[in-house]
Amino acid sequence: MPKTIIPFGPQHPVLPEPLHFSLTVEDEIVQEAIPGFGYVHRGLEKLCEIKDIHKMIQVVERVCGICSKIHALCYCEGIEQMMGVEVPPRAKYLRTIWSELHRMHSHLLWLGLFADSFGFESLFYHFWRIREKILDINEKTAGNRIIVSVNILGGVKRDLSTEDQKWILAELKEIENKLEEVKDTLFKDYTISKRTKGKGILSAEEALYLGAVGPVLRASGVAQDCRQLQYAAFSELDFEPVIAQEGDSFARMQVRYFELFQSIDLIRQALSKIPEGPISVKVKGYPEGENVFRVEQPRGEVFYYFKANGSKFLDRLRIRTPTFANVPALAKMLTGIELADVPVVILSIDPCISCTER
Amino acid sequence: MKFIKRLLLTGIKKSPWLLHFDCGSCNGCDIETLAVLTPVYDAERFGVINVGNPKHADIFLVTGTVNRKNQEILNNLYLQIPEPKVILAVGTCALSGGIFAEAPNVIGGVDKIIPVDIYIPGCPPKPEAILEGVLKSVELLEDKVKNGKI
Amino acid sequence: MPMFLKLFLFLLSPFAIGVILGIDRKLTAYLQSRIGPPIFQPFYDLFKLLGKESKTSDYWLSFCAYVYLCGAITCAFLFFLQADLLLIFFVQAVGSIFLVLGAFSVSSPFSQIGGQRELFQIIAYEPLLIAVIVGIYLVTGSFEISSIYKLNYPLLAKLPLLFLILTFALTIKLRKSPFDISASHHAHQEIVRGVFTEYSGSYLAIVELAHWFELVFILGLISLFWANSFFMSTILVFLTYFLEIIVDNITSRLTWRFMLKNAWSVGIILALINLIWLYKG
Amino acid sequence: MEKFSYKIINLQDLLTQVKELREKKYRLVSISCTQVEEKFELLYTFDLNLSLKHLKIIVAKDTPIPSLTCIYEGAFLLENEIQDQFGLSFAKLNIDYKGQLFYPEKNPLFLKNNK
Repeated sequence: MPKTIIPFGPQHPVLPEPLHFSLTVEDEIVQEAIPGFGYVHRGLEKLCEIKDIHKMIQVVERVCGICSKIHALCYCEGIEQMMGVEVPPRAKYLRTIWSELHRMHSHLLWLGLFADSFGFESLFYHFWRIREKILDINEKTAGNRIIVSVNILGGVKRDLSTEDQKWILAELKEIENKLEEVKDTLFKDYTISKRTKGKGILSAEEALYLGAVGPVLRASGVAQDCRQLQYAAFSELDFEPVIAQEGDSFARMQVRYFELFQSIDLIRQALSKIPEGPISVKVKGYPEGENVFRVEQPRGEVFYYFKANGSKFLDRLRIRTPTFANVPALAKMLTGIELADVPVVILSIDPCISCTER
Repeated sequence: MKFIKRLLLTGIKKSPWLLHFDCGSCNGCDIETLAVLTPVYDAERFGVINVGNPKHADIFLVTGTVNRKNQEILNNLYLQIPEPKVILAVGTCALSGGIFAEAPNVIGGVDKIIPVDIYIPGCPPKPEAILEGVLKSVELLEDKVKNGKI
Repeated sequence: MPMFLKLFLFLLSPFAIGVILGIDRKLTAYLQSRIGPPIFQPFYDLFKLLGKESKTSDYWLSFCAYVYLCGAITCAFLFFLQADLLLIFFVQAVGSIFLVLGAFSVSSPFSQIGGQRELFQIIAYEPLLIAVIVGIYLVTGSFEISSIYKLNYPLLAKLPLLFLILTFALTIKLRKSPFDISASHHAHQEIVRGVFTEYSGSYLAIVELAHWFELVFILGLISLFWANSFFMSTILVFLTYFLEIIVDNITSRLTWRFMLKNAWSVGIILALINLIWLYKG
Repeated sequence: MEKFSYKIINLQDLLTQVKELREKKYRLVSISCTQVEEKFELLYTFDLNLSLKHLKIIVAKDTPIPSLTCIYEGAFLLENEIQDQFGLSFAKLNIDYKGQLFYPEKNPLFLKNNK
C-alpha cells in the first residue's frame, strides 16, 4: 500500500479541539507525525499591554476553559509574590479547594474522552455523568459551571459557608462511591487493556529529555508534582505524587484515575483544617521586576513568566502551558503505532490546544 | 420532485444532526456543547447527533473567535454542509470576539466569515441555553423548508 | 407459503428493521443512563436524508451506492423467495464489494482507509458465512432455504457452534463494538465515518437503506436456526440482537488486526469442530 | 517558592552551558522572549527536581540564535513560537515552520511597534 498522508484534525469527531497532525501512514502504521498549530491562537499574552493587572485575571482564566481556575491561581500567586502581598490563610485554603475541584472535573472529563477515543461510549457517558456533580458544586459555590472566577489579587472573591462545606463533603462521598464502581471496568476489562496497554510508551529518560510534564511524566515513573512546591495551602496538606511505572497510555489513565482520589483526600484535609478569618487583603500599587511562577495543572506544570515595570500594565506575560511541553513527547510516541491507536495516544497526554496556543 | 423533497424534509425537525467546530475558543463552550449530549441533558432525546462530518450535518455549531488560520477552515466546513442548514454561534467569543476581541491574532466573531442564524451568548453559555438554541435552530430549519428555500 | 404473502413480508421487512434499530438506540441510551431518541428515529433520519441536498463529488460514488442497494434488496428478496443460500450469499458479496469500490473511488483519505478496513471486514466474515451455509447443507442436504423449513427440529440443536460464529459475523455486519472498525453509528471515530464519509444527503440514505436490507438477510439467517416454530425464531432473533446491544456497550473498539486473527482462528476452529461433529454424528 | 534570579551569559556560551545542564539531567522548561526596546531578552529556564535555573541572553533582531534542538529535541516548539511572534531567527532548527506555526503568513504580531 502506498504512503497516505492523513490529516488528523483540525476538525475531528474524537477531539473537541482543533489539533492538527499530518500523519504519514503506511499499512496503517504511522511513519511520521508532524503537529500543526495556529487554529486557536489568539495571542492573548499580548493583551497584558492593554488590560491592567486586575483585568488580566479574567484573560488568563480564558487561556483554557478546563483549567481556568488554576491559571488564575498561578497568575495571582506570581504577582503577589512580586509585590510581597501576604494572602490570608483562609484564602489560601479556599484557593486549594477550588483548584482541586477543578482538577477533578478536568480528569473526569478526560477519562470520558479517553474512553470515547477507543470506542467505549457507555463509559464516556458514565464519567461525564459523575462530572456533572462537580460542576454543580462549582455552580453553587462560585456561580459558574466551568469558568470559575474566584481569584483576585490578594485573596478570593467568594467564601464557603459551613453548609456549603458539609454539602461538598457529602457530594464527594457520592463521587467516590461512583468512581469505585467503575474501577473494575477500567482496569480489568479485556478490550480496554488490549487498546491501551503498551500503546505510546515513553521511558522516564525520554520523558525528561523531551520535557514532558504532569501525568505523562509521572506515568513514566518520575515522582514530580509542582504541588510539592507548596504554593497555596499545599504546604500544610499531606500528599504523595501518584506515579506509575509502565509509561504507556494505560499507566497515564491509572495516574489520572488515582489522582481523583488524591484530590478528594486533599479537599477533605483542607476542609478539616480551614481557618477562620478574612478572605482577601487590599492590594495597593503595581508590581515591578521579573518573576516566574509554577503550579500543577491537571495536565501538568504550568509556567508563568512576568516582567513588570511598576505601571498598571505588565510588560510581558509569558505562559508555557503543560500541553505545549508534552507535544514533542507526543510526536515521538506517535511514530510507529497503528492508525487505530492514534486517537488513544493523542488523548493520553490530555491535549488542551487552546492552552498550547493561547 | 421538489414537492417530494419538501415532503420528506418535513421530518427534519425530528432529526437535526449537528456538526461542532471549535474555531479558537477556550474550550469552555466546547465542553459545554459536549455536555449537552451526555446523560444529564441528553440532546439525543430530540434526535440530535454529533456527526463530526460536515457532509452529514444540518446544524453547524461554531464556538470561539475566528483567527487568521482557521477562517479558511471555517468557510470550507460551511460550504461542505448540504442545504438546508443553520449556523449557530455559541459563546461570547463566537459572537463578537469577546474578551479576545483586541488580541493581535483575532479577526472577530464568526459572522465576519459566514452568515450566522442564531447567537447564543454566555461565557460559556449553560448547556440549557445551548440546547434551547439547537431547538430554536430546528424551528428555523423547518421554516426554511416551508418557505421553499432548499 | 403463498407468493403474495412472501412479497408482503418482504415489503414489510425494512419497516421491521427500522423499528428494531430504533429499539436498539433506545436500549443503548438506557444502558448509558440517557433517555434516548424516539423509537421511530431511524425513519425520521432516513426521510430527512432523502430530502436533503446531495453533495457528491463523483458519479462513480453514487453509482456504487445504487448497486449496493440493488445487491442488498435482491439478496433480501431472494431470501423471502426461499431461494438458494449460496446464490443469496454471492449476491450479498457483490453488494458489499460495491460499497468498498465507492469508498475507493474518492480521494478522501478517511474514505480510503475506511474502504480498506471494510475489505478486511468482508474478508473476516465471508468465510464464516460460508462455513454456516456449508453446515446448513450438511444437515439438510440442500442449499435451498425451503428445505430448512421442512425439518422438524431446530437447526440450533445440530449447529450450536456455527450459530455462535454467525453472531460473530452479525457483530461485524452491524458495525457495533468491538468491530465498528470501518464505520460506526457513533460518530466518534478515528476515521470520521469511514466508508460513509463521502456520501451525503439522499446517497447516504440509499446506503443506509441498503444496510437495512442487509440486516434483513442476516437476521433472517439467524431466524433459520429455529425455523420450525415462528414464535421461537422471533424470540431467537430478538435475544441475539439484545446480546449484541449488551456486547456493544461493554466493549471498546478493537483493531482490524485483532478482528482478522480471531475471526479466522477461533471462527474456523469452532466451525470445524461443529462440522466434524455433524459428520461423525 | 525560591526567589527568582538569573545569570546573563554571552550568546556564544549558550550551547556549552546548556550542554552542561543537560549532562546534569536538567529538564528544559521554557524559553521566554521579551522585547526591551530594540533588543530581545531570551530567558532559558531549566528544572532539576523542582528547582529552577535561569539563563538569559540578550540579542539584537538580526542575530541568528543557536538552536537548542541539537541538545533538547523538544525545544523546536518553543523556538518556533519565538520565531513566529518576534521575527527572530534560529540557526539549525530540526523542524522549522519558517514563521508559520501560528500564522498563515510570516507576521511577527508580538513586536511592540507592530500594532
